[in-house]
Amino acid sequence: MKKRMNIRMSGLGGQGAVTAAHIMAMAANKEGKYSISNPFFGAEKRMAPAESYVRIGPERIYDRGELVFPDVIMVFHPQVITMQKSYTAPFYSGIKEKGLIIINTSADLLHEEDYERLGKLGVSVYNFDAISMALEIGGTELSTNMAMIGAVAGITKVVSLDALDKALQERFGKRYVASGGTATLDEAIKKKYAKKEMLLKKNMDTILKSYEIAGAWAAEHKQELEAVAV
Amino acid sequence: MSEYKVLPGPEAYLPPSAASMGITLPDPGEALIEGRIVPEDEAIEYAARKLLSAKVPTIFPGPQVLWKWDEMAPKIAKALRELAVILPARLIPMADYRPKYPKIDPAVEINPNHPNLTIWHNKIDVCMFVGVHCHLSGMGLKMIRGGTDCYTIAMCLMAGHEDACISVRDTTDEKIRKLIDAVKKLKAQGVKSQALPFTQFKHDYKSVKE
Amino acid sequence: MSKEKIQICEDLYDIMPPEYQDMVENATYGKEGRGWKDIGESKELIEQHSLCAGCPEAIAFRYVLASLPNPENTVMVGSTGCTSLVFPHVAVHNIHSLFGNQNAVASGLARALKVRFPDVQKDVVVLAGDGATVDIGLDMTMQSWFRGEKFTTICFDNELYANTGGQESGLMQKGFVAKMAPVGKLFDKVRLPEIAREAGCHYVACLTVSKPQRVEKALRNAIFVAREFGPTYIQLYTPCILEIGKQSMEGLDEMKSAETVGGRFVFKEYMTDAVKDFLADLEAKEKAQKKTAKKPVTA
Amino acid sequence: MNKKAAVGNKRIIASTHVKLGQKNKKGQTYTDPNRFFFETPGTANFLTGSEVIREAIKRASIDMSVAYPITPQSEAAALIGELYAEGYMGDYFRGESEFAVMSQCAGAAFGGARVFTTTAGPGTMRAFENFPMWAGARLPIQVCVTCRGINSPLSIQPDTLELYFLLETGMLIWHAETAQDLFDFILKGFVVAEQPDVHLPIAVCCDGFFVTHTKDTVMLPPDDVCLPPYDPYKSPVVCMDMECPPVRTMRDPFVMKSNYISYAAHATWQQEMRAACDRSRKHTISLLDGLIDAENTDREILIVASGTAVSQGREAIRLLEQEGVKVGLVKIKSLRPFPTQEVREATKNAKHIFVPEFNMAGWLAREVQAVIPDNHRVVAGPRVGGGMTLPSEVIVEEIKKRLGMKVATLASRGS
Repeated sequence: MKKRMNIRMSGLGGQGAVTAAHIMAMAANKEGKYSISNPFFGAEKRMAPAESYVRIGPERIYDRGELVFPDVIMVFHPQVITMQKSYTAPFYSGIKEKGLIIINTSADLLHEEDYERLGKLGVSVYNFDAISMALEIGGTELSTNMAMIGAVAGITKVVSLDALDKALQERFGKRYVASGGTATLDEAIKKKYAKKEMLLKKNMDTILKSYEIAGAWAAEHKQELEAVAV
Repeated sequence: MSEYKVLPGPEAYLPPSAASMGITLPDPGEALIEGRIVPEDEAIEYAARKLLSAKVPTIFPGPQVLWKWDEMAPKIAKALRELAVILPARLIPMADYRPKYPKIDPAVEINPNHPNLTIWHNKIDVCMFVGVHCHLSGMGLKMIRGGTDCYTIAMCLMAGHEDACISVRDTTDEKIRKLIDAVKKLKAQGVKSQALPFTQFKHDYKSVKE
Repeated sequence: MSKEKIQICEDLYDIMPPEYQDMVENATYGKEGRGWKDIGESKELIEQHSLCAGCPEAIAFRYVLASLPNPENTVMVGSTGCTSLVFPHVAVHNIHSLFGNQNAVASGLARALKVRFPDVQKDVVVLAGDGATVDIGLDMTMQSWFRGEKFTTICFDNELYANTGGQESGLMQKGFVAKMAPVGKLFDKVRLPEIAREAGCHYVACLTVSKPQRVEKALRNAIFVAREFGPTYIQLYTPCILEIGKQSMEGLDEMKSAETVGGRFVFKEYMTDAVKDFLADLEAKEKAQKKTAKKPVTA
Repeated sequence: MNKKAAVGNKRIIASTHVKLGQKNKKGQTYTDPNRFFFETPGTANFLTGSEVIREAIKRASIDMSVAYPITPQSEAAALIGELYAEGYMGDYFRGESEFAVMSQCAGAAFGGARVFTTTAGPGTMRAFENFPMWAGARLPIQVCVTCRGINSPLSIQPDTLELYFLLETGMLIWHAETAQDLFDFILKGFVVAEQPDVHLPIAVCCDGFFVTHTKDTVMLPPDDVCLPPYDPYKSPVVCMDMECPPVRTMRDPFVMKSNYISYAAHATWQQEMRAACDRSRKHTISLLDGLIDAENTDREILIVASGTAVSQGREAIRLLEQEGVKVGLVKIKSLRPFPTQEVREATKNAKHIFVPEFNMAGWLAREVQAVIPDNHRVVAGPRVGGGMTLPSEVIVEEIKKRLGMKVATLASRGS
């Protein structure tokens, strides 16, 4: 990859945006790229705004903290837009020219005014129903973050499927240290799948499916997406 | 290296600590003379000369050598006794560090909490600290330089003291013996002790000398 | 530390001030069955103190130090107040750090000593005034009990802040007019012995220091129980004769009147059943030992 | 791990009362710090700052740790608890408040233990009375401070204001930029803080979330080596264990002006604490390769910073480089002792000195202004507070403005 990619993930507490950022960063790390991921959240709990950030690049990354000027924004939940559960308003403020927005939604949530402003910046928007995909393939809403990962990787190719697989193994395959709430959610998801292997497989399947569909979309929009392709 | 010189006081109402003036402690094998880093042997020889030139040379042994708590303490104690006899010098102990109540007799003991008495109303012109815990010794040395013109020597069991005019680090009984040898050598060269006659407790140096 | 370690190097023995020579020769470190009766016969572990003449705290201090079963392996923790003026003159290692944090310091200390000396019985004893124990430090006093920390807490209860000049404290009696209680204290004396019992202390005693034998017994019980079971608490009435307007010689009378029927300091003891059995065993053993000791030695 | 020291450099002296090469009960080998830091090969790991704290403590041969929950240090404190469960230390428990925790740490240190704890923001403030007490009592406790906002209204976000308060406690204060720094500083911090001529508490600080919750690449030595343990008898004060002289001693007796104790004792006591802090320079220089890192200080424009602000500065320098503006960097690693001479030397060529900070007070700018000549050269900023991020673009903007270059005003929120 030639340049740094800065990704902002805006979601709601409990959706796995923090985990998604960690997995993306781990995957990048596994294929020899530099990466940093960090979360940002308040004292609130589930369904409250929670953001995480991942920076991936060809050289050592120092920049940290909240990503104010991202290349890619991933919206994990429609409420980020509809209820303004976002650290910025509108949720896309700060996005760089020719950036990319990925939204988990079953309906188009943007207004004409939004499209106008994003259009001026040359920003592409990819709407897709990550929750349905998670339910269908992963068998649980908790895999929504996997669908989101698949989408961003499928469009930008910032990390490979192989690297994502390795990152998943590390994240769910062994005991993992996480803050209180995340640890509890991990346990919940492990209970859903009888076996750990099953969990890994379902997650990877979700990523694969999403990667495939998003990849096809990206092929159609190759020109516009130049700035966020690796 | 700092230009600051660690000379006998009284330097100021509250003199600066030598460390804050840029004096650094020596590495093993080295020592300090008045803030300059020198080879250890040079400092030991200089200390011997200073002690011999004093009218009231005094050794202040601290708890780490007064009390028989480890293997090294009695060895250093023995060497100190020999040094005191050969110089001759008074031995005034710093038995502990408590603010003593109601009074302290500075001819019998010293204590860093009683600085006006620490060196006996400035009667002591050269003193040597040995086996005093470094924090307390650092305090005592600073106060002496603040209030008197006493020349201070610190034979430190650990890393040394910038606030002493002469400081040797990692002191063992062998280093005290080196000091004894230096005294003997100077005496053999004709350097005479300038110590005023004194009687200390049950021990009169003249009688022990035989 | 063994008694053998409390020795002066021979070569410097004669230059040591006499009270240190006396301490090495005549203090009761390592003496089986040491107690208050040693006072007057042997070197005490406390030198001069800077308390008011006739202060009951001074005599309480002497009883406590004379009765420690294991002074050569005891570390004490104090707090800010009159007691901290005495501690520099005490011949066991002791710590003052801040006002009110004594039970927290003791918790860390007792655990560190356990880690460093797993095979040696090191006793940690907290000794602080009522302001430190009950007011500013109550949180840490009680939390150390909740945690079951294995050390003894002694409160010198003089029912006010003495060192700062006689202000109202939690252990002051209701109605007492004092600084910061200009119309008299408006609430009851805090019932710390009962709180201690409920908070997990295995042995609790509340008494005055009018009877040295009783102080000795309570202290030894508290320390032995702390070693085996967990936290113990002793509250000693040490009236501040100055602030309650008494003369130097009136301390003893004040204590005696406070411990008579209906008084605030009628002797009381709380202990768990397990502790009761343990102490009974201990007493039986001590009696048996004394009996053997009394038997004439036959050649 | 930090840069290797050149051969022939002065080396750090560590305690040797426990034989080097001997193994502890976890099978770790007590290793001379010079070997540990400069000769042991490291491997790359991808970890959060909290995990890095665990990795450091695993190799630190600590005796005890006391914990209390407060974001963002809670994960680290819990992970240390796991190390205890695995047998890496003698004791560990949860205290009842930060004030109590720091007192418990003091008690353990008075008793001769190597102690480590962590705190953050309001916890630091609640604990505060203990810090000057630690320093005055010469207790070489290490506290890892993961900075967060302290004022009302409550915030859990990174803000380095609490560091301003810590500066004059008498403790050594080091400020880590990255997870790697954090790992190195924690281990090296023990070695420096426990030197007999230093023997002071040390606060190893980092910015909460930016370091604690950020996954980053860290080089770690193998976990079968560890530091030599602490030797409480190489201490400038008496260890409170009844095993060393004098037997009659109190830590630490009141020193007040009265008929028998002099005020001078308290004044020289304070001087001695500060002298000890100054003495740490020598040891810190050989272990951290200087109290500062200086890059391109021949340039007219400099960024002087500590902690995460350094990272943001580095990114700003990259961005400016693309526009042809060359900027040098001074990273301050040790805030106490403050690298006075080093900063003077490093800034002597600079015409403009920018001090970006993650606090509203601008304490680092004041520190720099206080020690350099012609201090109008210092631009005290840009600054953010309350956990706001400080994008490198904002630093770029500040520098360009000062240079009279055209800038498009950046909006931080909304558009």
